Amino acid sequence: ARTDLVLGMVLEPPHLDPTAGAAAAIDEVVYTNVFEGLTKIGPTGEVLPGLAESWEISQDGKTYTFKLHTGVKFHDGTEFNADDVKFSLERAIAPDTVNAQKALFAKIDTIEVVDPATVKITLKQPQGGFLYNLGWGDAVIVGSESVATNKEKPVGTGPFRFQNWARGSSITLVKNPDYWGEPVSLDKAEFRIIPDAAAAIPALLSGDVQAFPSAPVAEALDQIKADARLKVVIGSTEGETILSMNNKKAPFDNKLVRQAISYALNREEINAGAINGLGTPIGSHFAPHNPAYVDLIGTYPHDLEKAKALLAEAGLANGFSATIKLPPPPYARQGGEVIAAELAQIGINLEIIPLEWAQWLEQVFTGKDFDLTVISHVEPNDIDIYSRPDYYIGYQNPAFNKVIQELDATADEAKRKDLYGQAQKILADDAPVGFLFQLPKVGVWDAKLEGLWENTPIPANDLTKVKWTE
Amino acid sequence: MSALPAETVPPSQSFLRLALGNRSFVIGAVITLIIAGMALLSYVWTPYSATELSVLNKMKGVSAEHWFGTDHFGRDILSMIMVGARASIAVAILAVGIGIVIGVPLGCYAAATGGWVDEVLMRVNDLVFAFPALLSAIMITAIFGPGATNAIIAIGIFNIPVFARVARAGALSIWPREFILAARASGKGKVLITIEHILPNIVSLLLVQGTIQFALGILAEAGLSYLGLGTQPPMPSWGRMLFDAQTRMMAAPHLAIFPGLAIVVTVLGLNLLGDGARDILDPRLRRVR
Amino acid sequence: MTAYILNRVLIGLATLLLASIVVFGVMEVLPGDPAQLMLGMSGSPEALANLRAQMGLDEPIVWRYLHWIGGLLTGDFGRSYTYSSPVADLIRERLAVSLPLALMSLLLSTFIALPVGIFAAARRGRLPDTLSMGTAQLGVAVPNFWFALLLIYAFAVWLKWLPAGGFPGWNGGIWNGIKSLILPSIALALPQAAILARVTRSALLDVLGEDYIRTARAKGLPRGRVLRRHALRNAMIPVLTILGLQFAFLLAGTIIIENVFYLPGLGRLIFQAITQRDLIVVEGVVMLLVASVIVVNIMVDLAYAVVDPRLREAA
Amino acid sequence: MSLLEIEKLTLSIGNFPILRGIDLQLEKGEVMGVVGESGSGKSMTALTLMQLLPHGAQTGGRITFDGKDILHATEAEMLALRGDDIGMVFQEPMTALNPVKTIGEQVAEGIRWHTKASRADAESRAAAMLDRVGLPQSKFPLTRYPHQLSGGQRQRVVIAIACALKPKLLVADEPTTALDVVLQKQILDLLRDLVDERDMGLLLISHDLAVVAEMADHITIMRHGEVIESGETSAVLTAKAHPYTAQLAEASAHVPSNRRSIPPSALPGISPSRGDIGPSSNVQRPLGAQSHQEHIKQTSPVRTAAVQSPFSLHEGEMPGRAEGGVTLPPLLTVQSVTRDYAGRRTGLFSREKPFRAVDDVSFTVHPGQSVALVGRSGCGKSTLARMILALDRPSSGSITFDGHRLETSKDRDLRDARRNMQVVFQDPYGSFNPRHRVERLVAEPLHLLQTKPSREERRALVSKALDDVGLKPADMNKYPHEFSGGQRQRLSIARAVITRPKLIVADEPVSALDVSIRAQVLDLFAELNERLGVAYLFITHDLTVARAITDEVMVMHDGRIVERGETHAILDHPQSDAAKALVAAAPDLDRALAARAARINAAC
Ligand SMILES: Nc1ncnc2c1ncn2[C@@H]1O[C@H](COP(=O)(O)OP(=O)(O)OP(=O)(O)O)[C@@H](O)[C@H]1O
Ligand SMILES: Nc1ncnc2c1ncn2[C@@H]1O[C@H](COP(=O)(O)OP(=O)(O)OP(=O)(O)O)[C@@H](O)[C@H]1O
Ligand SMILES: [Mg+2]
Ligand SMILES: [Mg+2]
Repeated sequence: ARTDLVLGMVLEPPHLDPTAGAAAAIDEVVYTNVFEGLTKIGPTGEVLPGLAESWEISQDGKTYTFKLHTGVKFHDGTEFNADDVKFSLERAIAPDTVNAQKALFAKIDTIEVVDPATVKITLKQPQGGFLYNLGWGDAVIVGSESVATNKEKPVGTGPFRFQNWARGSSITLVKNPDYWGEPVSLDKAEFRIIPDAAAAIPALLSGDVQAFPSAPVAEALDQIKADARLKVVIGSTEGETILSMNNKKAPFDNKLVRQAISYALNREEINAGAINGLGTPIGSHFAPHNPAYVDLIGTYPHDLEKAKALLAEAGLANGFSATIKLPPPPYARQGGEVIAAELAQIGINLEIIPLEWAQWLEQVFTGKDFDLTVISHVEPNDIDIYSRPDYYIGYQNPAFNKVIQELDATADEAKRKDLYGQAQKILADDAPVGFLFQLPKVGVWDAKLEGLWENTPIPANDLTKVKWTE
Repeated sequence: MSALPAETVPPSQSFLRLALGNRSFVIGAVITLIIAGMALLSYVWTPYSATELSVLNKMKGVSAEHWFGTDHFGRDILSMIMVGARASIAVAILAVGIGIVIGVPLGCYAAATGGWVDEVLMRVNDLVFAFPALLSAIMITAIFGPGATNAIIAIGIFNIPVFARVARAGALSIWPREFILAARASGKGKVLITIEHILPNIVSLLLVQGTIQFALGILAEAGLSYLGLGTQPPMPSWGRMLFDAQTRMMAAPHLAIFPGLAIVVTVLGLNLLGDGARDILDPRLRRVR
Repeated sequence: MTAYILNRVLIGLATLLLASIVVFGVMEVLPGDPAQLMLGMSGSPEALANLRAQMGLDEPIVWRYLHWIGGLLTGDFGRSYTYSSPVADLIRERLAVSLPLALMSLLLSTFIALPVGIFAAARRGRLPDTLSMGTAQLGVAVPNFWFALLLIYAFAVWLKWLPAGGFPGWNGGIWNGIKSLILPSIALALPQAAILARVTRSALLDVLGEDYIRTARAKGLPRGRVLRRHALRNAMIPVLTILGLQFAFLLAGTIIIENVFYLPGLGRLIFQAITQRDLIVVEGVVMLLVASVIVVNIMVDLAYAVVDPRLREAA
Repeated sequence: MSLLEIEKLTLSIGNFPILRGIDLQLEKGEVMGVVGESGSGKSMTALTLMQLLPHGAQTGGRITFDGKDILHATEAEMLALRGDDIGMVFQEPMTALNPVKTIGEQVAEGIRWHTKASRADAESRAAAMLDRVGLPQSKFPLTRYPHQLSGGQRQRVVIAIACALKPKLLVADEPTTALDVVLQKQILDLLRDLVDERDMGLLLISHDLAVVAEMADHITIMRHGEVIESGETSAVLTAKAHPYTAQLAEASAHVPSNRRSIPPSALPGISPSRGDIGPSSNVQRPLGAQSHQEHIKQTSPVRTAAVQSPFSLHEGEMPGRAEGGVTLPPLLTVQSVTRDYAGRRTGLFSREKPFRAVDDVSFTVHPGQSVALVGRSGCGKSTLARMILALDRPSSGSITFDGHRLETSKDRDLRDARRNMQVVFQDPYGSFNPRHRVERLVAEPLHLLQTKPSREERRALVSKALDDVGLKPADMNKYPHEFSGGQRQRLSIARAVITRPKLIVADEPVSALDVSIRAQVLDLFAELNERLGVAYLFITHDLTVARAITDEVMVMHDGRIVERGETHAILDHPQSDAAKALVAAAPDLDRALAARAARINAAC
């Protein structure tokens, strides 16, 4: 069977150090392939052991003792041990850290090296998702010798080592013969950067690229499905796609107006127009594949009369004008266009303003200068963003904040699930934003290829189990 | 030639009569008028609304109800082409206009002045030129925001050095001619000479360049729209339609074919018009063949 | 001649200096914070501040400009914000694609355009002329990404002769590199060829009316030979001018084609750098482009002199 | 059998007949002169011989060359003939050579093509041929480009190309029109030598009877695409059997109405009321109507003054023309004017030393005076004229016109001076913007008036000016290309007189015109001088012109004025070498005929 693979990806990572950058593309290349953390997230979002063979949690939920694998070597030949864990995590929580997910580690109090194969982490207070957090790409273990050059030449402990990066073109990984764990079956994997949607289709059809785990080909799916050599796998992502409203700004500070908008949205049509109907409708900010998911889609059914009535109640019977700022992805641009047409039906005239990412981040996300926007929030389990004090949406509800606080301090699964459910319901009712759909993951790959993830619990292309069947 | 008795030459004719006698001008004018008429008609009537979505009706092929089919939002392509003509033509014409209004005087000035002024102007020209059109457009829209106006400005700026070059080269070839000396002997200054003698003689050069730039302008608008910087939705433009069609080209070729044809026909019509106008404007070519 | 070249080079340097100021200024007013962009939606304010400091973005503008210019003089283009690798390396990598691509399309467009232009001029006013010039007009009017996609479907998806896109690098063998540039260079060359063919034809027609063409024919030389030996060289000046302009365009104006073929060229580098606010890369590439336009202009002028002995002395 | 026989040759382009049945015969070793007015079809006849006609030309009749039927020859057969058996010297030496190829290449090309000789072989033959036409290798290597040669030298290269393969027939189309008289003589001598040496047939096309009389054994006179008369040269030219031949002869020797003042309306040819000023009517104009002259002599005060005018110009302080005994100040004073052109750069810091085109020139022109500036091509005449017209500034010296200092004034302050000073250019076609109508073109100097005339006034002024030069007011709606060469020259003059200037500088105003039109234009100049009292500075290398209409001549050589004085005095008894050379080289019909007669007599 073949042992090489070319994968397509839309965005090129800016660099290859997952502990020093937010870009998902970094993790999509190196996570679990090159770098490993203490724990590891599995294909369905479960927490699996990584470099830590096992762990113990103290009664009060504050102390975690990790037993590390032994005989693990970094790609540069240096030994992996507890010192590297301490180094990596302390680097992540340092005041001058450039780790993009500093919040993941906010609860860590101390990191102690018990012996070379044992690490003890003490938290300031119990944290329910701590093991999950350690499974993020931002929490992988790096070697102190190689940390300075990881951006260009990543050195980790994983089953693949970095070979070459032709910037703008492709990144090549090769099998690590000295891997401590189960050996992988691929000898070589090339991540090819194909930013243009129109180019992705022929790349797949011609066989130049054998797998496109997140293919921008929603519109051409029929054509690809017609090709027997290719397999199309529609999975889900952690991307809750929402119509964000500026809750601090009139008239969106009025719940009636937000509800009116929610009634006016025809999710089916938006889903069809934005991503060819591949998304899963959502009624709150929660991924449907998550065990704690509560179906709230029915909260605001498509009902123009009700929408108009609510607007009238809010004193805006004649509608109003506003802007909708759209970032570059097609789901946002096309979805925004459909939304604008729909809201026009209840008298809300939207001026469409497409923005580049840089501008969107500056104006909308940081500057909070917007009325409406369409955006997918791709971090896993991120319902807590609605409780953040200075978040761009500007939504504040003490009841909701309380639920989130409790969640944070709860490790018990059943209780957490219940709390998640409460949070979802509050949000659905308050309608701080219009909930649209869960962003699908359109995976296309060679029918003879197996082992690729169907869903995207976290950004990653885990190649450890990937192999050609013939 | 010199000995031809004056009577054998047809007397100077009115512009209209000359125009009607020029085949390429007439064909070009008819095409251009049809396109322009279509754009104007779209203000009062289109077969369907060009902006109303009907997503469930999307990407339908050519049919009796929708002559050109429907797009990915289920809009009627014929209606979109009619409405899109406005934006595409307006952007292209205005951008060419900016190029001419600024570039031609610059080029003429450089040619008339010569020396270091010429040198400096031409180097600045190179500088603008070094920056590919699409990039300067991206920068401009990045600073001032996207939209048709900024697209016009961005494409227009790119046109400036083009026309400056053409005008300068043309003017440089006219300046040494004897009739310029005659005009100087009549006490006319550089400005007047440029207006009265240089410009009429470089008109044909500019016309030809203008039609080329027009075609490029429509395509540049398309390119900008592709990057989300051109005409803003929901207003359609031919360029946006083409780019929207890109990913669906194999699934629904009509999405690309009709706007593509609209561009090709318009450009062809304008080129014919330009070629014809050039012949008509040159009195030496007016004699019947 | 040497003095002339020296003079041009000096003026070129002055232009570069001007360009550096303009570019730097434009970059300053470009909205969007590169550090923010790198952190995306998840970055904390401290992380942002740290990153800004690390990138040197908190220094005063004049200092940064001087620092940058000083670096340029020593060949140091700075470090890319996004790639965090030296800009000079990035440019070098991209040039390895863009330069061959530009040259290939230039050659291709010349090889298509000159014969077509000559052919049309030789049969002026007749059917072949009308047909080839009509095709040329179409060539200008057809959007090139459109044409590019057709090429990909025909030669990569259907015939499977050539790759659909991508660039394997020159280490993987010269032929592999060239193979991946064939379709893009065709897509780039065709509209260029259309313009060039029109220019060639009209320049030739101008020349064919000249008296010395009649002199040459009076020597008993056949038409074709007269066209090639006498007319062509005289018609070269407008053709060379257009070629010079095309080269400047081909070097970095090919974003869309680079996108369609996902080639790591200069055009995409600068496009990406602008959208990601990788200012230092934008500045570096622009300087390179301005420099190349200046060099190409000088070369075109020298080529004029080679073609036309009268200009040899004027220069 | 004759070398060349042309029978009933007809030619039309489009539906426009150009040649209407030409008959012509030429023997080996014979020179046949073809003369006729401009546009009579001379060049077309030559091109028909070569089968190099423009698009859309249709021929009829028969041409036999050396037994071959040329009109029905295939292109391949013609390729074999062209350049090998028939050589052609084209009308315009300046443009007949390819600017981007060396002269060696261009001469050797035909040799290589026809004889399949090696490059080296062909080049040595080319070198020999160039040497033969007076371009020796030592001074003019094969690697020269055309632009590095003067007009006369280029003309010789064209002759070398045409004669390179020792053709049996050489067609020379106006081989000397653009050259000054001294060069003209050299070229004609060369052609004659080639004929004698190789027993070549020469078809010499010219509109200059004197040239033809000197060169040709037989002559064919053409007009309107027809042969008017032909035969042995001296016989035809002395008998002047056909009235047109007589007219041509007269026109070519025409010394116009120097002091004869004939209002244009009195001349049938340029009568505004008749409207048609085609060349066909011009040549029928009776020249030199004595009775008129006598009449006007008594009524024209200006004329009287002119006759009295004493010319003693030597110190540049000649008393002005006296009118009623008053001495007028000079109109134009040129004082020690020098003009240097910067030399070419040869290195970073070195330049060639500057080229002095005009060298310490001083003279004056008085109101109403007509002065000729003669000299060989390139001696600095046009440069001087440009400075006088304030289109160029002298390197040193001063120019005063009508009380205005020209060399120091700003363009803006020159308006007054310019109003009184106008120019007539050498190339009338080139001096008009082809895109403007006559009304606008002729009105151009009105820009100089202080008060802008209204549209009606302007039209009135233009129609007056057109009337002055014998054109119809209705012509103001035409474009310049709709006129004949002579008419265009008149337009050019109309433009010059519209502001009623005191001085007209005319730079080679007639060198591009054929004899009959030239006669007509010269008359017009003389007449305007009489009627309007305009002073002239005539720049020319043609002594006949100088003799015809000027009171005084200045001879220029290498940037300096080497001789000046009353026209007849200088032309009859030149003192300086430069003047002598000019006078000696000037062709003269009577002299040529006399010489020919003498030769024939001697041969008998
Ligand atoms: N290409 C052409 N198409 C139409 N008519 C032409 C063309 N070339 C020349 N003619 C006409 O043919 C006639 C004869 O021209 P030709 O050149 O033979 O005159 P010519 O006797 O040589 O005059 P000149 O002394 O001015 O050279 C003129 O009336 C001219 O206008
Ligand atoms: N711009 C210039 N730069 C350098 N040399 C020049 C320039 N213009 C003219 N000359 C030279 O100056 C000399 C005089 O030129 P000018 O045009 O005055 O001659 P001319 O007497 O009018 O000759 P022609 O009878 O041929 O018109 C020539 O040798 C010419 O080569
Ligand atoms: Mg002729
Ligand atoms: Mg001159």
